[in-house]
Amino acid sequence: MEIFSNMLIYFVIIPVLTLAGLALTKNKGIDAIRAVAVTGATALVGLAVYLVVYFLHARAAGDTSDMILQTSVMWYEPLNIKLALGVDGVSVVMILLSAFIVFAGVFASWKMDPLPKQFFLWFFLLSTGVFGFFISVDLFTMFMFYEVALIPMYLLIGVWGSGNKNYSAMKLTLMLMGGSAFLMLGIIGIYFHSTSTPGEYTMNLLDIAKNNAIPHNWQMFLFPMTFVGFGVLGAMFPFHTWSPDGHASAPTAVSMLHAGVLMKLGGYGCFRIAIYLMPFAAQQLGWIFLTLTGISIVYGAFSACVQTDLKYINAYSSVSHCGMVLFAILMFNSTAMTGAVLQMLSHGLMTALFFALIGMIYGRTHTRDIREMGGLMHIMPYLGVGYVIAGFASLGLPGLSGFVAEMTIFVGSFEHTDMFHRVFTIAATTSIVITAVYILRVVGKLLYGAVQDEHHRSLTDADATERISTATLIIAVAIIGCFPNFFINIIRDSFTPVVQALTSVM
Amino acid sequence: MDYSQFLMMPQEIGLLVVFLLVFLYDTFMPSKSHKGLPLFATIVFGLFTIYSFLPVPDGSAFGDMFESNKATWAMKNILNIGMFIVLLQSIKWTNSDFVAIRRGEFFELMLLTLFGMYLMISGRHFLVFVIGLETASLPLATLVAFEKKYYESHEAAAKYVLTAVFSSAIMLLGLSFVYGITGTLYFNEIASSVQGNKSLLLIVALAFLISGVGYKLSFVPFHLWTADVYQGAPTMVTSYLSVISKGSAAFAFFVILVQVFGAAYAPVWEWMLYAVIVITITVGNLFAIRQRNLKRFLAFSSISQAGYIMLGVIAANAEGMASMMYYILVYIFSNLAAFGVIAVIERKTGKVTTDDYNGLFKTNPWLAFVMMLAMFSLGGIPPFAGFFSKFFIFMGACSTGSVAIYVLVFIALVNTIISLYYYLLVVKAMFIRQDECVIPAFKSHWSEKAGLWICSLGIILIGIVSCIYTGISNITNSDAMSTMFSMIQQ
Amino acid sequence: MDLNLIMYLIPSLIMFGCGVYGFITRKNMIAILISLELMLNSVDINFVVFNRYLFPAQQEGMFFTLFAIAIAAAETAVAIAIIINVYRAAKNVDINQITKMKF
Amino acid sequence: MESLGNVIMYVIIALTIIVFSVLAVTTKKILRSATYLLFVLLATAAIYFQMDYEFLGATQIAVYAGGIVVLFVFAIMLTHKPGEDAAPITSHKRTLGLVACGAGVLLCGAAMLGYAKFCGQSLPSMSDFTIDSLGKMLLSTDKYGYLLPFEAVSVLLLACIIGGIVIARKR
Amino acid sequence: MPLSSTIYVLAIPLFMFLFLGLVGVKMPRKITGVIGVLGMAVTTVWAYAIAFTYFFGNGEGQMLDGVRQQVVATDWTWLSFYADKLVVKLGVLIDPISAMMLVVISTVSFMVHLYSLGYMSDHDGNPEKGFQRYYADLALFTFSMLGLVVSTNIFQMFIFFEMVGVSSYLLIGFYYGQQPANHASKKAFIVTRLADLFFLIGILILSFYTKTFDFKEIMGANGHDVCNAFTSAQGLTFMGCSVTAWALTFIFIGGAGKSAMYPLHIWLPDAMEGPTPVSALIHAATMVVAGVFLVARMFPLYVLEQGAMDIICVVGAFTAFYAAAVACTQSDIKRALAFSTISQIAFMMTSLAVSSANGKLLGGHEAGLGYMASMFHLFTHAMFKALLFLCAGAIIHAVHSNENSKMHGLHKFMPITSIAFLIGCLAIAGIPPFAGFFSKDEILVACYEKGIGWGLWMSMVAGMTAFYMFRIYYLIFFWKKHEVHGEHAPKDQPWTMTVPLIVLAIISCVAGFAPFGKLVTWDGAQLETHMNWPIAGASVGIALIGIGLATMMYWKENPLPDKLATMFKGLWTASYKRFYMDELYQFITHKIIFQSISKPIAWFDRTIIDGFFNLLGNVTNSASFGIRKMQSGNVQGYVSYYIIGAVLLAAVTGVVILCF
Repeated sequence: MEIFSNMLIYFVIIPVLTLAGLALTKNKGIDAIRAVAVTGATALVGLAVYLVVYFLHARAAGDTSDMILQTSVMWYEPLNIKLALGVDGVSVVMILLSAFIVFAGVFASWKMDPLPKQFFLWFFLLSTGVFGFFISVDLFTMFMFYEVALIPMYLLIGVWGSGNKNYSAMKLTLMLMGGSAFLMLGIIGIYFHSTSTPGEYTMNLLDIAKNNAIPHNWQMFLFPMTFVGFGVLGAMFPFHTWSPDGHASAPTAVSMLHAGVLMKLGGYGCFRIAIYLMPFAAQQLGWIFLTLTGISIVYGAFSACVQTDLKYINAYSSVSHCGMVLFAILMFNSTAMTGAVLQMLSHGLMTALFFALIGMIYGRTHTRDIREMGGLMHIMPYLGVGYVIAGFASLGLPGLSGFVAEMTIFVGSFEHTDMFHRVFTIAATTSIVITAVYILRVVGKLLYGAVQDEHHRSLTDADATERISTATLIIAVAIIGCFPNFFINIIRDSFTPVVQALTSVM
Repeated sequence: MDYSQFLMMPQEIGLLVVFLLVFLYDTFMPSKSHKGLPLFATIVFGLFTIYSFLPVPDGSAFGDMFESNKATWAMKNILNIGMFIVLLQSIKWTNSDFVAIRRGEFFELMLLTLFGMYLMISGRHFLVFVIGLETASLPLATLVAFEKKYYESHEAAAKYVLTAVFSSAIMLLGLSFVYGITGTLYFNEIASSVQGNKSLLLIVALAFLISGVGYKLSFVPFHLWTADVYQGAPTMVTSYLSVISKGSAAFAFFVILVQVFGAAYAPVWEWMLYAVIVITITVGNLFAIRQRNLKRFLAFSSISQAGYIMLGVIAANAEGMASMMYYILVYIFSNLAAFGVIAVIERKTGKVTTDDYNGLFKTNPWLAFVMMLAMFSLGGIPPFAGFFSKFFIFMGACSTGSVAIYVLVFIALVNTIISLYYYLLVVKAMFIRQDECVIPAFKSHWSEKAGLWICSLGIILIGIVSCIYTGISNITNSDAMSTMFSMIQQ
Repeated sequence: MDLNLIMYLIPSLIMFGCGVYGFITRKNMIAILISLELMLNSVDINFVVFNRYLFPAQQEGMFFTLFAIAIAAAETAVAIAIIINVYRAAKNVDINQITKMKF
Repeated sequence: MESLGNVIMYVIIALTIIVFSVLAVTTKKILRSATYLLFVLLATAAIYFQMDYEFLGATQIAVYAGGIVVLFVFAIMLTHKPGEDAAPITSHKRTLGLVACGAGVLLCGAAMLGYAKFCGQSLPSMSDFTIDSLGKMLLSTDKYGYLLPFEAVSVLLLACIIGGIVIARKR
Repeated sequence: MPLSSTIYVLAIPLFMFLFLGLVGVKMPRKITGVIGVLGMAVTTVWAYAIAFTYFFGNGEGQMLDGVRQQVVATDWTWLSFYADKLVVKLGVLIDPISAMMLVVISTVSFMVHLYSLGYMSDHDGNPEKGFQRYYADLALFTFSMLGLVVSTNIFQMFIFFEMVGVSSYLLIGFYYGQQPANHASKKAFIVTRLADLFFLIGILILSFYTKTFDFKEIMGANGHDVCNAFTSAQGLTFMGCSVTAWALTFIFIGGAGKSAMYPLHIWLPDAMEGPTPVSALIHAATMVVAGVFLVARMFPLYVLEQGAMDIICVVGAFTAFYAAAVACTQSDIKRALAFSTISQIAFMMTSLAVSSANGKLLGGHEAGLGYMASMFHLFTHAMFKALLFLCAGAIIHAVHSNENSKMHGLHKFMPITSIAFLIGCLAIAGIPPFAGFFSKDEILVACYEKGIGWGLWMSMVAGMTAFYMFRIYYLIFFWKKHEVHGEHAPKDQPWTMTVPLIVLAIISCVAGFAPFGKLVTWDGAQLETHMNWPIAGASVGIALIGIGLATMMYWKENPLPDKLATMFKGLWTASYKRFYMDELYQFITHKIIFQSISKPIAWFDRTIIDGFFNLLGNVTNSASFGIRKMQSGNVQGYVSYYIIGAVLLAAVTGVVILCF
């Protein structure tokens, strides 16, 4: 089979094999379950790293095609739906990010109880969807994997969550599915306008972009559909309200994966499908979404300032940071878009880190209310320091990932000289201060100060698996922060076709 | 007199042979070995199912009253598969104490109603169609009343038979108008003579006709019998009603609308269907939200599913037909899985409400798993087949390119969110509420297991294995079918 | 005076209307069944007069009626059987007896 | 110009149909209702005779009047104590019934009256239609032959018989 | 020592930070401290060697026609925004001011490292908890500050601005268990972050027009040929000012935040909650002058934008006075010193700002005097202010309080400290021959060059400086007899703490004689400086008046201060309360940002947005409930719906099709 000679497919096959392996384990055999999960996650990380190396090698060897490792196998012939694979720089780094977060997520849910086997089953199903989404270049398969990634959330939150989990899980699922309803219509519309010769419709987004046949009036209809569809997942104002509740109720690893990777699907889709395929409408309607995302950034940050639940703070902070991603994408130049991808990476890692730490803290104190905690730095210094580092990454400390991402975005956004973009860019920059406010507020209340609850004194610091989980993420955050050019070189060329398409319709 | 024309209908003949075998077994076998009748019937029907995959001759018979082509062949096979699963799942139930005495009749009636459905599918004359319709619904009324120890069963049967006759009366009135206008009942002749006719009478006739078929398909507002009958009928009959009966009606509906009223009359019925679909999907969903009885719940869910099926009809082209047939196939597997689980649990414990299902995963993980597959498939969640069928039927609808259809698809999509909500409620009960399980762990019969296995495999594989859809699509796109669609003037 | 088509159709339509009215108002299930018979019968008349007045060349309407009578008979038989069954269970044939399942 | 006899016949038939239809659905006594139904069915048979469909008329009388009405009477006898009256119908139901049937009748009436072909059509002559040709057509497989429906309806009847047995059986 | 090896001056502290932070926490506290001090010692020696090489060596490209050149020792592309256009590099730029700063930072840092060995231990010499963290953070700070001064481009500067901010945050919050330290660290970070926001916007504007971040590319070698992109951007105006003026003003705000210019100064007094050596290093000697350094670094651009310069000038002059006024009444000695710091930095700022007018440097043959004076003062101030803080630390360590009411009359107990403090006071008051005299004199000269008003104003502030410094000095060491609390009588501290005092005191005595004009000028050319005797004499006179006044009021316990305080009660209270700036900020942050923006937004989110989506659900549910009557269970109802539905379907369709 041709498809199996493409290494990308193994990003789907490995999780599926892991699923199969997990299915074979016994419910009670916790060690076997862990072993399978860790093996799968490690294999994914290894493959992702290899993919990066391969990609750099291919580019160095002069492969300048838009996507490398392209394979296309006919799937549904009557509809011309193919299993089309291919990656460019953006997908490569997103795959790398996902692999890392899956890896950290496995360790973060080491002591999952009850039903560890089922938990990991759903967890890896979710990963399958995520990886499948990033390796696909066919709209149908992309959408399919997108939904595969969404639905396990329901059970993961519903069964293993906490708090008001039923409500949150349902709300999250329904809102995201609502988004995907928009998306589905958008994709179908794109399909039927994908070519100017009737009957040769295609789902392959490279072909669609090449044909550039979507009529302008249809673009004006389909662009909002797809953008909102992905925007919901990207927590765009005002469709972000699933995020606080969902994250608050989700178990640690799920929050990690969801905020870390799943929300990135939104940003990735916005640029890969909405903007790339419909540049005209993007130029025409971009300002609407720019306004919304601009609001997201500031609004999320301000909302985070007054929350008292750790996860809510983080969720609103995600709204702000993910708003930044979409905001940057809508700036339509390669610098800002590069920044957007960096921000996805950065936000993915640091939010995962945050959620991992929150989960670990919650697992010990059994509360997430910052008013009931204090001085935890005395008691669990490792977690405390990790939290501070995550906080610094979030508020954009140089040397950690947040800084390079935000700066790239700001510099890119500042390319626009008109008043409208300027105002929103300046507004977006203010978020760095507000972010500092809420991050330091939490750090101050949670970690510093006197110990609030005397019972907390008997708690322990992180154990080995928790350290692996957090250390992986911290190192990743630091690597991006210290060597951004490595990633930028991978990412940047991927935007050339998009930017060309966008400028050609100006 | 040319009896060789009967050779045009090998599937119907084969089915009647199966019926006869079962009938003879029922009549002449000693009561000792009577217990083997369900198994016998299932096996024979299984063989028949395989047999009917043999290709059939294309063409029409009985002076264009009957048509056999690849599409009808495929549709009948789809129904056969569903029927086989239903029979398989009812083996254990028909041997249970209260039903055992009537088990022969159960299988005979099932087979005869299937025959009626064949006629609906293949009939190209309204008389044949009406007889098929009645054959498919009247014996079903008696099947509904099968569970004699339950009052609900009688009540359901009474409701069913009264409303069914009422609806057929309305439909016949509409048909009489059609006859009055065109002077013929042959599909192909009507098609040519209604051309350009824009009278109110034809519109009324069409509305009555749609209401009559819509009754079988449970369109709102002709759907009100559905929930009560589904709830009262024995679960096996309910599952039969909800998938096989509905599937055949949908196909016949497609043929009638496209072939008979397709030419020049498409705008009228498309408009009607548009309205009906919107109402059907929405109201079905709204009702389903509040249901606690699972059979009733699935009744409303099937109402809204019928709305989705109609999206293929409104497209009125080869893509629409292919996606509709594919949707029906997937729907058969999904719904039968759900009903299979319900039937097993009802047989073992008599519990049918969602609250009873709380924590099912803890005691019966496999049943819960299959139920979840069914719910996800019905809700259109990938990678299960329901996702593909939903996507394709939306694509089929949108292939007409009209903006109004896009709006319709959007409404349908919004409704999928509501439907997902209630499907997830079931999943929630089984998986999330683990603390309060009332259904004890038990072992199901091998036949039920087999049925559920087939359904699960179907749900998982039909989507991923693309050749099924491709095959159906090749059939509907073949030259033989193209004449049917060429009449539609978009 | 000419006896034209419409003059047969109107009584038939009234018969049909009576059937509908009866179905909706009668409490007795057998009475409802009687109403249904009226409806079916009215349709039969339609077919026949259409055939005779408009399309006398072929006998389609007549044959349809012929089969419709058979179908109606079958329907009635099944319906009465079911009603009697309900009677066995509930000891009357009041339509309000079969409203247990609702909402 | 129709013969006067036909006209008178028509008036009687029409009146019978209208009056007894209304009575059949309004009378309080269920047995009377069945009887009025019988009159309506007979009047229908008369229409068939008037239309020169003697075989159909005969079938109508035999099956409907002879079979179905008897079935009704049996059923009534089985389920009713003598002298039992139907309870008065509620006004709510009556309104609903009137609205529903009124709307239906008005719509259909308007549609039929609006369809020009139906009005002012006098009875054309019909080619010789004998019982012999009827029988042949019934078993013909050609166009306008009805072998398939004939066989199909037999299956339907068989199914209904089996169904009826199932239902009627006590257990 | 080649200049390219400057990178090791940065690398060593960075390594120390990582080593102490990751490995050190597992090691005994004492050893980590010693390692930290040794590491810093190497750094210091190295930095001296670099400075020496730069100033007195003759390596390639260092001197050209008697003008010192800027030397880019290292440059490494760190982040490229566009493929080859806008690139952030991390590198080392050695020029007079950065070389000077290397010396200042490493010296003070080393002193503080050494001093902390003693200060961060209890009286028995046992290091306290978090000792390793403390040294790691100090190393991080040193790295960041060194990185800041050697920045080759404005973006690198911004990066290290952030880095020093965070090190400052960590060190202020060293005693994180205590609420005041916690709040102070937060406040410091957020206020400077706010300033950095403007800095960032300034950078964005500037880089947008110049298409580069690099100092040398923007300003040309030695700042003499500013790039065309900048000069042409000067023609573009936004709201009446040129865009470059906006950019530079924003950048100045960034610097003002770090340098605690009014009104962004409020974090600095609170920052005194950190350990005193930290205050000495960060909040007196090095980090707080980052703003001054920033403006100095971009001086050639500011010269071209008089508007921005005027703003700096006004802000500087006002801050100098304001801080001095507040310092006169503070009872917490560290806070008083903090305000003194603010005031002195404002001197430097003002000095920079007064050295140009309309694109020309003021002062004829003494061109760039203000610039030189500012840098000179920066240098001397770093030394004597560090000295003062370290003295204060020694006192605090001895009496365990910051309040001068707990001190009084310590001279007898701690003579060395007292003398060192006195030297510091004399230096800051501008009494010859101490270091402050020379640098302050140059500043005043530069101010008088700009205008007599500026000169008088700054002279007055200089007088106030002398007054409040001696007020503090007297209140600590004299006033009345010390009352011994607890078991230990205060005494001079161990050698680790005393040696830095002595070293810094010596530097404070002699630093004024450094030939600064020869070494540090804005364009690298040598600058002849002359003592302007009238102004020098006048300023010494004013200083002496201030000292005299202080002596009169605070030498011996007397009721005069209280009397004056009651006489000018409003003024005194306002000054004591720092003119209510903190309250104003409190109001803005709590009442406006939290209560009036964040809370309503959070409410809006939960109630309106979330409510809307919940409403969708509820509407669906109630619709579902509303239509349930349809399914009445009654067959007759069913068929009514049926027939009405069919009729409606036909009728509506008929109307639609036939009528339209």
